[in-house]
Amino acid sequence: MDFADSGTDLAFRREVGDWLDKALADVPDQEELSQDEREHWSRVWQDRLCAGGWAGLSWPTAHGGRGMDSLAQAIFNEEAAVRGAPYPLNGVGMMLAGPTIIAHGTDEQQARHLPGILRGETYWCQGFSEPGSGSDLASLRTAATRVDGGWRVNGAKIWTSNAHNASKCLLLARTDPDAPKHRGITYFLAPMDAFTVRSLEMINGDTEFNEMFLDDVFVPDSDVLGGVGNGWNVALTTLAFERGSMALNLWVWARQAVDRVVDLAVARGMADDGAFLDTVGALHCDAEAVRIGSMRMLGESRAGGVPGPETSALKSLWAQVVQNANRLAVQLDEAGGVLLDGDGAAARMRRYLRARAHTIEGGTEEVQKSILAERVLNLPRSR
Amino acid sequence: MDFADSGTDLAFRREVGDWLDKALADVPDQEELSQDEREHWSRVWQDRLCAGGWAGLSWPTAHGGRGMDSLAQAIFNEEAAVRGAPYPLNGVGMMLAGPTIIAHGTDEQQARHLPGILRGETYWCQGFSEPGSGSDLASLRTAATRVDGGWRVNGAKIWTSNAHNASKCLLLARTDPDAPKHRGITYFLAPMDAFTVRSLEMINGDTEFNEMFLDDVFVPDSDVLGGVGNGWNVALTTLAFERGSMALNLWVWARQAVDRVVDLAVARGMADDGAFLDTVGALHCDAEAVRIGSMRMLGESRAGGVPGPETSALKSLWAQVVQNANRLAVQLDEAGGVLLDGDGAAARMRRYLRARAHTIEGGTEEVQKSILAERVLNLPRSR
Amino acid sequence: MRATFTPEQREIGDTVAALAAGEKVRARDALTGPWRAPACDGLLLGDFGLLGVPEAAGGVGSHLIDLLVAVEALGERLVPSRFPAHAAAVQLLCGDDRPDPLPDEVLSGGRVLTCAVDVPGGSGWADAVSPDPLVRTLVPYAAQADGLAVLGPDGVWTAEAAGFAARDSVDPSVPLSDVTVAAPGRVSPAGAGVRRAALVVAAELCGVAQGAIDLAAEQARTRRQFGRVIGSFQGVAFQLAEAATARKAAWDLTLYAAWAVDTGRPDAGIQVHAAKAAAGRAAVFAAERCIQVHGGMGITMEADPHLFLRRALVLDARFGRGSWHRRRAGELRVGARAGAPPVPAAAA
Amino acid sequence: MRATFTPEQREIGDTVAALAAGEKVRARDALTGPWRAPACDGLLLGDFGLLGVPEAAGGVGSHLIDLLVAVEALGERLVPSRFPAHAAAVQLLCGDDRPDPLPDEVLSGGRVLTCAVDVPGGSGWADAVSPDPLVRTLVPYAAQADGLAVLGPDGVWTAEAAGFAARDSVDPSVPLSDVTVAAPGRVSPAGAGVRRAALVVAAELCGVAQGAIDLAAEQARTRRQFGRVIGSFQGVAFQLAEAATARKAAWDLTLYAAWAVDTGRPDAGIQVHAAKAAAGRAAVFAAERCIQVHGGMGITMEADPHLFLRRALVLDARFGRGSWHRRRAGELRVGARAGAPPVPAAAA
Repeated sequence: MDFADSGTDLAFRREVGDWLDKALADVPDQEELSQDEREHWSRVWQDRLCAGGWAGLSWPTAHGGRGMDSLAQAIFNEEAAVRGAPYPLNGVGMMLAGPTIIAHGTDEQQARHLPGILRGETYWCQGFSEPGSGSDLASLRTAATRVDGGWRVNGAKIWTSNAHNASKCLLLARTDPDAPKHRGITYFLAPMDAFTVRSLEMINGDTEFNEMFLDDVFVPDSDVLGGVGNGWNVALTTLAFERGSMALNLWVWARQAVDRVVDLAVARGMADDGAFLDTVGALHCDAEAVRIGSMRMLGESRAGGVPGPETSALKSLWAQVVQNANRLAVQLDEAGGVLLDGDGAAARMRRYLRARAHTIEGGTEEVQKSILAERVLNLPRSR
Repeated sequence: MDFADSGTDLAFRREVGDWLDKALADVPDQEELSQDEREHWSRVWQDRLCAGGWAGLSWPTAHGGRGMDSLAQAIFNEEAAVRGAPYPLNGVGMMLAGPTIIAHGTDEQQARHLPGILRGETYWCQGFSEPGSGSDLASLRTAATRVDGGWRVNGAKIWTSNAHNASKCLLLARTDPDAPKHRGITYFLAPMDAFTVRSLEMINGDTEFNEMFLDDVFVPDSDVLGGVGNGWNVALTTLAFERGSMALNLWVWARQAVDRVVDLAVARGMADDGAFLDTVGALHCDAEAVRIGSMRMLGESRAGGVPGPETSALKSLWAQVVQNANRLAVQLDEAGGVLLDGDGAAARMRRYLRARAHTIEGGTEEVQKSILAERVLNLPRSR
Repeated sequence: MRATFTPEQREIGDTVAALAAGEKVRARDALTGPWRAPACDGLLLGDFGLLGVPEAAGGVGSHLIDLLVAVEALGERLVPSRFPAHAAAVQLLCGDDRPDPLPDEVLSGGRVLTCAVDVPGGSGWADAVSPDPLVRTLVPYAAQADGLAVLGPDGVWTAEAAGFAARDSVDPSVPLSDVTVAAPGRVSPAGAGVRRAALVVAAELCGVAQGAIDLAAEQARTRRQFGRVIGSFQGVAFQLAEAATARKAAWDLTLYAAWAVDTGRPDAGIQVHAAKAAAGRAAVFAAERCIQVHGGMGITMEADPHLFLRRALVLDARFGRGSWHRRRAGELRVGARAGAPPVPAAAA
Repeated sequence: MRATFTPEQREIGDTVAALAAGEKVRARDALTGPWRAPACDGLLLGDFGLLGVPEAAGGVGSHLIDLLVAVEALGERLVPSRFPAHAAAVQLLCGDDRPDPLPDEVLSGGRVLTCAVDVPGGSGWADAVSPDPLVRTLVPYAAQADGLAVLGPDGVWTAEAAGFAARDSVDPSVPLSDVTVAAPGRVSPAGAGVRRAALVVAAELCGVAQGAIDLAAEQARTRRQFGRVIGSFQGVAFQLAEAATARKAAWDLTLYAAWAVDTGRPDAGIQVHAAKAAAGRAAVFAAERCIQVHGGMGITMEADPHLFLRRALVLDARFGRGSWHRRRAGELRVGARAGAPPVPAAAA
């Protein structure tokens, strides 16, 4: 077991680092910005990634990518995260839509959809979740009914990041209401012109998520991905790419959350307290476990496996360590963190409140534990 | 809301205290004794309680008791616990069998069974739990079949405290295998002559529990309590007395567990560490919450209510605080507490290991939480 | 010992709960506009002003618990009333050694007070010396009150704000300010006042915890996933059972501490620390669990769980932080054992 | 980066797991009689003695992880073998600056060593000065070993026991002694030896955690209550999921720390502390959960869960207590931030 970069990896990491240092030179500290300004920089950053040829880093060369492997992508993500780079505004396009279309799309679909992602012209969002189907994704009720030349879709989606910037949607809809719930679903590459998008304000004031309302939205047959009724299988591919894309950048957030609370305690003269040191010791363990576990997950999947259910342990650990570190930062803050005009207090509270979502988004804490119980411990289903 | 002793209560508390001080004068520190020696003192203590007229403290005078109320009993238990008195060897007789027979027994049964308890002649044990039915008490399978003049009982019981000293058993058995599980049960006041008793060694080396094997044991009709098929209702009475008897002495153990760990830390020069102080603060809160909650429970039941499902919160808090304090004592001990010949180390380890049972006995932690969820929070059944 | 609520206390609780339930001005309103007095504000200040006020301070023999029952009920519904801050200020002035009654206009609610206790840069009421001894922070409703009850190292006094700076509170329904007060003419010994006042905050926290639990339980009874209401999953149900246990512990500690303070028990000090610490922890925990049980909706501004978290955070921070109170309880417990007799043997 | 086990490592794990599974002498046996060497003891000492030994110390280029994989497998079955203590002793002598190879008789298992590291009254390997610098405590298998690898303030040395006193261990399958050693003739710098050895203990703890989880999961799959196997209740299942998460974290930390030590990474020190702390916590937690899931049977001597708890407690206490390692990790993390650049902005 070897955790070191190979010579090639190291050279690539340096190449990435050099590029990032230059590309990020004029990018301000995102933490200090408003939501609008962050979104502006996300767009700028997406354009720079596309221009720099990083958008299709791990896509096959046949599809215009650079044909590198998941480790290269992970190295890129890690180096970007370490430097506090903005989120690319079309992460869904690069990391989910592109790879899923490459895996399941027809030649025509690939030719039609992929170049726009690489060139930064088409932004995508992911229309999976619905108001009534949170953890129970397959219970989705958005309905697509057959019409001439395609489908007419009615329903609502929720928790859609970037829907207000996107023009295309990875859309799951029920095309056969009589089939078992995993069978009657179809996966669409839907144009969003007729979607109604409403932004959701989060408890920390950000509006990164949206609701989408579909009222007799027409989607042509040519935008069915992977066959009618096969949507659940295609969705599993997307979800696997989503898990994979977590590798080697989630841990950066965990480390930064721990470093921030340590810095705060040092600044406030509280870092030599026994209780604080014990807590930091525990946070260090969990944050490092996320980092190392991510490397092992990536290693396993490069060795031909797929990210296993242990991913759920990483997600769970990650959410906890970030939540705990961010809560502690608020507690250590002057005035218990509740005076938001204090130095850095608003950002600390924003991070604490944002982190409450970590045990909900991307599979709730309860779902992660169920997966561990059922698939790692071989216990019977408990839901 | 008033937590003070009334004048009468205070006078009684002093009377009890005076008696206890004298009666305990020659009783050694139970912690330092072997199991056999502790059992010896439990028997001596039971005899003294009977001779002193304390055995039927809260029984009606008509049945030979002193006719005092549950508060008096609680005051007695508390004062005894504070002084580290031995367990009385016939606690089941005084606290469970007597009150249950008074509530459900015929005149004949009362006349036959009660005096022996008050005189310290008949020791009782509680034959409810079975190897296959732990938390799911009503699923018991010990079977009583009708024979001439009574019942023939076959089955096994487990977790029976003091079975090796008892001659009578509060025995639940299934008399109607075809009835719904709560309906087919009958409650017997069974003579134990034909029981086979095997002691169970606990993980801390004590043998306070037993298994009992019943092989064609005959129980006469005259020992059916509360009617054939009515055993579940009678058992609920016993269980309510069991919960009630916890009031105002469980908390003493919690306080003592916290005091012990504080004393140890002071002796080891570790009591000024921030992490330790925070932990003691939290343990103090929980231990005091058990004490205050117990007083409120007693107050509610004296005001005509019955101990409600909140009892489960007290049991849960109590188990946690004792477990946490006893674990911390082992961790703070020299050599991490694993060298049992160190000063006081064996007793600390014995208490830590004994406390693991607190989240199992008397309703598991999981059952307590289920009760809270269903009966305090009105959530649907989850088991 | 009669550790039960009196009929009067039950009636107070029911009355205030009904007021709170009928109140139209909600904590949520302050998210989008300035704080407005709820309709029940005047009624509370006027009719409930004698709750918990000792006779020496001008009261009529009402116990501190009477007041806490009222405040708890307001906390359950997050009613954005000045009453708890005013009542805490009154309590702060009600220390054992108070020489004369409080002014009628205060007790009748005609003059609304608030508390100025927390010192900038400090964590508790005695752990830091303010660089400016006349500045206080985390003062609630400073702009909406007529005067301040101020705690200083030498005691308490009533003052008007010489100046104040509104701060940006995470819970806009409790506007917070930094306040500069005039130097006191006369300072009264604080006595038990600071303990009495801290318990008012603890009681509101217990209410917030209960409200968050109620909201979460309602969600757990109705939201369906995987074909079942989610409250039937122990993974969900047990979180709420833990929250309910923590809340019960905090409320019992608060009630007992109030009795201990009222009756001058020697353990009153540690019990107040325990109550404030436990109540803060219970409220924050319950609010976080309430968010979790609501799933995705829980992290949106339009659902209510975050309102409980905001209030919990502010109250936990005020009147000495929860973490400070917990540490103090630990210190006092350790101190009490120094030279204490060894724990007698118990059989377990 | 190839963060996967090598085929050789998988084979080592499988081989030792098979040995452990087939072993007839169990940890339980020592509850009722003296410690006996398991049948696999000699084989392990003889055939696996070069695992993890650096070339400079006489090894053949085996990585430390190779050894940890073997020790983890023994921990899963609680095999009462001297091998882990011997291997830790060998590692203790394998610091970076070792001038010459270890004696063949040690590497071949002909001379069985054990570790003498913990100082009476201390919590970690550098936090207390022994009143007698030549006394060590918590020495495993002292009576069953031929010599000791001793850690002192100036380095490590090999010694025979000048005297030892058998102590009463909570886990009789790991006999523990206080040992007095002769003053060293020559002391070698400990270098990374103490870190390498601590990871052997951490690896066994990870094995104990895994064994406890496996046993608990088996119980949860078979025991029925309320008409269902108890593993289908989330209240039971989620406890085990948490234990599995903690165990995975501990094992990942242990493997990474071994790599960091082997490759001389600057963060090796903090990672070893993190691994030992996390492994001890995971093992004790898993064993406690294993008891709980077994219900009443779990608290009886005749069921196996307590055996895991006993081993976990002893290993957590040895080679610096878990609590000391956690504190050290915290101190080092804080120290590393002193003067470090601020955390770069991340969007979350």
